Amino acid sequence: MTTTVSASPTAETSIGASTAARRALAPRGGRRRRILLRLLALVVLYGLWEVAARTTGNPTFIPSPGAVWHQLVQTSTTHDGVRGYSGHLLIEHLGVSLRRILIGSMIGIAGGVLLGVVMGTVSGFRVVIEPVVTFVRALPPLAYFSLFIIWFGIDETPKLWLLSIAALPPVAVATAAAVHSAPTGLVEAARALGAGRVHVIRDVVLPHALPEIFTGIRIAVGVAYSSVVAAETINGVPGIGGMVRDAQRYSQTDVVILGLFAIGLSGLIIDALLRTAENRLIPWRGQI
Amino acid sequence: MTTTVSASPTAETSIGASTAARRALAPRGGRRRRILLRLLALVVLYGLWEVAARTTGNPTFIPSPGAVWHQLVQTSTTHDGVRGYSGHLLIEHLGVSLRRILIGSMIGIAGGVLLGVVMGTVSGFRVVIEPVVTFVRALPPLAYFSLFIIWFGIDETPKLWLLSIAALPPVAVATAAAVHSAPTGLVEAARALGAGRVHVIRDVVLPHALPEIFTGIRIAVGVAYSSVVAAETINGVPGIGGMVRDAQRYSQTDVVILGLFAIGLSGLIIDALLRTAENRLIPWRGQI
Amino acid sequence: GDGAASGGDPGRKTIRIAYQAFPSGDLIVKNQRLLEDALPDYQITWTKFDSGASINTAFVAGSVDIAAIGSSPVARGLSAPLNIPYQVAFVLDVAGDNEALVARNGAGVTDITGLRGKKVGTPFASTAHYSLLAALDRAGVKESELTIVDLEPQDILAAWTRGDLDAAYSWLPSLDELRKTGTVLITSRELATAGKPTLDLGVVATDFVEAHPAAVDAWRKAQSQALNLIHDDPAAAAKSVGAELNLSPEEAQRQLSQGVFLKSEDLASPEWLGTSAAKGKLADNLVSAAQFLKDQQKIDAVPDLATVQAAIYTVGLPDALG
Amino acid sequence: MPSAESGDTAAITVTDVEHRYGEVVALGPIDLTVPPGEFLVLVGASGCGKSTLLRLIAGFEQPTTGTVLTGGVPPIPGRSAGLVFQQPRLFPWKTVGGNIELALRYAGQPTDGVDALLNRVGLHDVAKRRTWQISGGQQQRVAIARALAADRPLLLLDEPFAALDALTRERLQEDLRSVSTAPGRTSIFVTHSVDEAVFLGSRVVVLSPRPGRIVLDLPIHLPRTGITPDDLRGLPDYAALRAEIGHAVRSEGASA
Amino acid sequence: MPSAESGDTAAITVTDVEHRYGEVVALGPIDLTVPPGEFLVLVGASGCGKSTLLRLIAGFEQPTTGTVLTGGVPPIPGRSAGLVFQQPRLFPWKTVGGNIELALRYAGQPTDGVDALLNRVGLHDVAKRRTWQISGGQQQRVAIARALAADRPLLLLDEPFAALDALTRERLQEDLRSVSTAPGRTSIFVTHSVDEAVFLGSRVVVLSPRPGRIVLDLPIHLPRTGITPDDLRGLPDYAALRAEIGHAVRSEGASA
Ligand SMILES: Nc1ncnc2c1ncn2[C@@H]1O[C@H](COP(=O)(O)OP(=O)(O)OP(=O)(O)O)[C@@H](O)[C@H]1O
Ligand SMILES: Nc1ncnc2c1ncn2[C@@H]1O[C@H](COP(=O)(O)OP(=O)(O)OP(=O)(O)O)[C@@H](O)[C@H]1O
Ligand SMILES: [Mg+2]
Ligand SMILES: [Mg+2]
Repeated sequence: MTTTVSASPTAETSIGASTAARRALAPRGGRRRRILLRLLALVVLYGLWEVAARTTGNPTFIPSPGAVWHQLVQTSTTHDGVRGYSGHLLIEHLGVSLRRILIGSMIGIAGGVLLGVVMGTVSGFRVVIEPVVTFVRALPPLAYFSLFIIWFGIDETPKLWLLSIAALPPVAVATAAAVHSAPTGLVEAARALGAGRVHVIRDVVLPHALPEIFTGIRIAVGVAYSSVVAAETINGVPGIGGMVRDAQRYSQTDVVILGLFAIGLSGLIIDALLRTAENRLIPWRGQI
Repeated sequence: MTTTVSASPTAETSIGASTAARRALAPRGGRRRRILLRLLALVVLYGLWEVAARTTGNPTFIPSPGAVWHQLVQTSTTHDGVRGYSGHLLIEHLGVSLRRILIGSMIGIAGGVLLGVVMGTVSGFRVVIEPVVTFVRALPPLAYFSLFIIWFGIDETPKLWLLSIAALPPVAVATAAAVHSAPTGLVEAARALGAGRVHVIRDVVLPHALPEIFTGIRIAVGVAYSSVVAAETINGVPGIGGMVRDAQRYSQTDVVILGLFAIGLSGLIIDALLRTAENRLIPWRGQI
Repeated sequence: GDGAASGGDPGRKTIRIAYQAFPSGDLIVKNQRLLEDALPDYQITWTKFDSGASINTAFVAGSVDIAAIGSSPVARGLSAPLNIPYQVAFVLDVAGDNEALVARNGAGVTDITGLRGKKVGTPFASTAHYSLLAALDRAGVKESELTIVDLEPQDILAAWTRGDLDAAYSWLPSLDELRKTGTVLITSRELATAGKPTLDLGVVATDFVEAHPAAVDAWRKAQSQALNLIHDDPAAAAKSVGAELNLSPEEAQRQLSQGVFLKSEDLASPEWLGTSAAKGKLADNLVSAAQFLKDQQKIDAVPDLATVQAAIYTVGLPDALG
Repeated sequence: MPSAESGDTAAITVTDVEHRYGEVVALGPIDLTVPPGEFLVLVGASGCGKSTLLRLIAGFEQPTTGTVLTGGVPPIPGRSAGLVFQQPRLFPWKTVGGNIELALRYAGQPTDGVDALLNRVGLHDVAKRRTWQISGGQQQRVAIARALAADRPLLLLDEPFAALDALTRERLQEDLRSVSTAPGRTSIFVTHSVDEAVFLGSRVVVLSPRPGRIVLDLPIHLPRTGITPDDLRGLPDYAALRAEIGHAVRSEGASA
Repeated sequence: MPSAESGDTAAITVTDVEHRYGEVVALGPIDLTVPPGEFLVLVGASGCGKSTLLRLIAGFEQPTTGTVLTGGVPPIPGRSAGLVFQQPRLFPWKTVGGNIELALRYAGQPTDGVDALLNRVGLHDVAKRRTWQISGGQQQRVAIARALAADRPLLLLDEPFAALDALTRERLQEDLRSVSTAPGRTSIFVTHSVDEAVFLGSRVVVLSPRPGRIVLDLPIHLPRTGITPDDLRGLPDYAALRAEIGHAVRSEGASA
């Protein structure tokens, strides 16, 4: 936790013993160690899984890694004239869902930031909107999804709506909270320099809120991800959520696990991208 | 945004024009205005609803306010020898679900803070745990819920697990992010005074992270709330989620709406409590 | 959660029953506490489930002893990889006019062949789904020639009203609404006559059967009592069913009247369960349902007839239904 | 105060002002009129209310009692005056140059003046640095440069040179003096250095410890042009003024 | 340096140290040995590396080249030395009293010493205030009090009195002088005031502008006891030392 120029944003932080020298070393030694640790963890997890699968011996309980692998091959190829799962390859299911998640998240994030900023800055607006947002974000999507069908039909629109509404609240709440705690000292500094209301929001409030907004975004994307099955309960094939749901109803646990892996891994990648963007955009982290 | 002693924590913030004098007035004039604005909004919403119900004229799509009110009475009383809805009063359904949400959230929050702090401070741990958390939080509860049933049965345990796992990630992500950006200057200040690693975490890192942790908690409780229907798909009665699902299956839209109101309103109350606690615990908001 | 299976423990006097919210004698047994009265020293818990799939899951978890479940999930449960150790011990009802394929007025569909190129909604993995595919098969329409959309009944209604669907295979109560603005193409009753019946069955975990045969007898007796009530005193039956489903007695009676409820003496006939000496045609029916699932790539292998016959519980039939 | 009407631009009129933070009386009551063109230096014990007075004049606080007017009207933050806060308050999300650029933009100035402004406060090669990558004194100078970006008739400086060494301080003092002798410029400058007060001020006001009241209000009549700083410091008047102000500051009992 | 072995506690040995932040050479190369009991005052232009040197000695930075030892071993933050940073760095989640209490607790001292410590830096009635509810000078004094909570043999102070008025400053100077004359106490004190340097120091080190190197290392042999501050300031030696140091600071060209 020292004030260094070169501290790599991904360098490891360890409170209590970090110095410029340690930091400088971290990126290299750290990366290798990191990869090793992760590989080790993967191997251990794999071992545990294999053992668990063998001891229970019930593929509905815990399908073996081999069975899941087999399903990966099956769902990624055309075999016996059948294309993948339910007529679509795994990658197609995933692609369709990713598209939905990305569009939904994007709408939700844009809406969330907007709502959050307005809620944090326009008090008259907040008084009315904040309870509405709190109310809505408590509602279970499964409960109101039928209404969406009435309003938006059974195609893409209701799914995108559901995902947007799932992604919006974390961003809105995080943004509003961060905007609400904008640092008095810097707001005053900007105003002393002649900044107007909009300038203050753009140049102080938003940059200050950026780390929290990013946290909100990362949570939001996670929530959108975990809502994909709910969104695809209706007319969800092709779609990874629809696939999982279908497999679940037929107790094809191996396909369910495969779907979970596809979801989880792509989620990991997206989160890594978000974190990279975050580190780029917020060099002042820890300096305020 | 001025440095005042007496600024009420609930006073309205409006960047660009707030001064000590305005602030001092805000709590009074503001409260009245707030209540008026909210009442107005309620009346407008009610009007819109009534109009929408009349024009569509289909109670399965948009039940009238009166019908929902009627259901409130019906489900809150014993009539024709039938007790409430499915043998339980509305308040009982809600109580059971609230208990689940609270226990689940509590476990999730405790776990999330713990994980977040450890991830933010112990680099070896983070390398392995962070991807796991990111992986898990992308997974849709609906997809793995059947596994929970297989592992934990059909009673309270799988529901509490689902709600805990829904509530954990927002708190963990927010905590880890906040811990990660602990202010270098204050960490150094504590260490210069002789603070050990644990002291630094307790006296600097955690207090600094508190606002973000609270944001995470508020998001987490919202997510737990919105997962209650998913958690109560199996053996969910009594339970407000089970009630809604049941009503949904029989197209009793008025009961669904009633359930949504019960969920949303109790969510509002819990969020208000959380915000009050937050304002009490974080008097330094905006001063850092 | 007491997920741990201990149904095989004869000393444990509890019965965990999974029921579903469709009109049947099962709800009468629950509502009139027939089983509780018959087995006063048993502690009986009733748990509502909303799909056969989740009941199968609960059986795998060892969380239930007895369940009301559709024939399609039972076929799945008896097949690999699930191979759930349970026994079919009762036929609760046979789908009749309460499940049907309806075409929306204005969609220009008058018969099943007219569905080509259209959009049809049905809840996947349900008996209705099975019936829809059976109906298409009978009419020589290939599944790939139309779009089948996975929708829960209440969602079918919503999409239907918007005009997003041309037809739907669904059940009561949403079926009532569909019929108001549509024409029935085929009902499950007709399919049943044509040899593709879909049924709601009562199944009992094998280890429970072995540990508590007397309790199973009492349960079968209570179920036939309920069947008899449906035939003898429809009003009383409807009252109980209505109370369980949050419906008015009249509405419940109307729904009951559209289902096919066997007479208790028919259960042991060769058409259905049969007897220990000669298992009934129910086994063939389940095998063909499994074959259908195999064709759909939803199960790995079709169990042979003998295996399925072994999973039909006929001990003491026909007398046990007293 | 009737004299308020006399100056119509950038004059400051503080009438019977007291300021409290909750229970704490921080300042006053105070009466002060600053005509345009004055360079007023404010001296007083730590905690006596100097910063509070500057914040009142800049419009960031409303007086608990009394009125504050600048140019005849109540002050509006960012309009009435330029203000250098006691802390640098740099924006960490901007580079050093970015901070200055922002100030130039708010002031409606061309943004290519960044380097010139940095040079003016004795900084080179730091425009691309992050705000925490420069020393404390350098941060303070960036804050000064930021405030100089806008060419305002009224400039309020709260201990701007506290973290600067003698040499840098003297250079900036001279710069400030030359800026403030332009016609119509009014400045209020807070310092703890009596020497600085005499060197810079056309008038020195000494506040008593908390709550600050005016205990000395002394015009400084020293030659401002045609004399080197060293010669100025060598004048006998200079030493006398220093002594008088130093005495006023010291005699005012315990600091708050 | 061989003299490093002579003092076995709290002595500082800086051997051939250079420090860079990335590309920026901030300090050195520097050699400096401070025997126990010394009160070393560090003077130099803004940005010359004074804070950097203190951070090196406190163990918050590792020298890019060379070694830093305190008491014969590499410094460990919070163990080797007490440090007053250039900024107050108070914990906003604690009250003023809470900040001091925390420091006392870390130091293993009884926590009823809060008021005594606050009194020592001239603060009354502020223990219950929030850290942003006190003035800049008051914040700086709280930071000093916090560092005084632990009774460490080595004390590093980075411009601790920059925001204080003359009177308060003099009182604290005297307090610091009396504390630091206790046997075995070593202090390094950064200031921009030459007067303060001569008054406090038993030795004054002047650094050149960036990167800072030692340009003057001057022992101060003035009587420390049995003399009033005013008399001390009146000594002819005092004025001569002031002049010499002032000259060294000024002659070192442009500040960085
Ligand atoms: N927000 C606040 N709440 C309560 N008291 C405050 C607040 N801000 C300042 N004070 C008090 O008001 C008095 C005046 O504060 P001010 O900052 O104006 O002093 P100052 O003259 O600038 O002191 P310094 O030279 O130390 O900066 C001080 O005693 C201070 O403790
Ligand atoms: N993190 C950093 N990255 C790059 N350069 C830095 C960093 N920190 C300090 N510097 C530079 O190193 C030099 C020494 O800084 P330092 O803070 O030690 O100066 P100082 O002598 O304390 O100055 P001041 O009197 O202004 O406080 C300065 O020129 C500064 O710009
Ligand atoms: Mg001040
Ligand atoms: Mg410094």
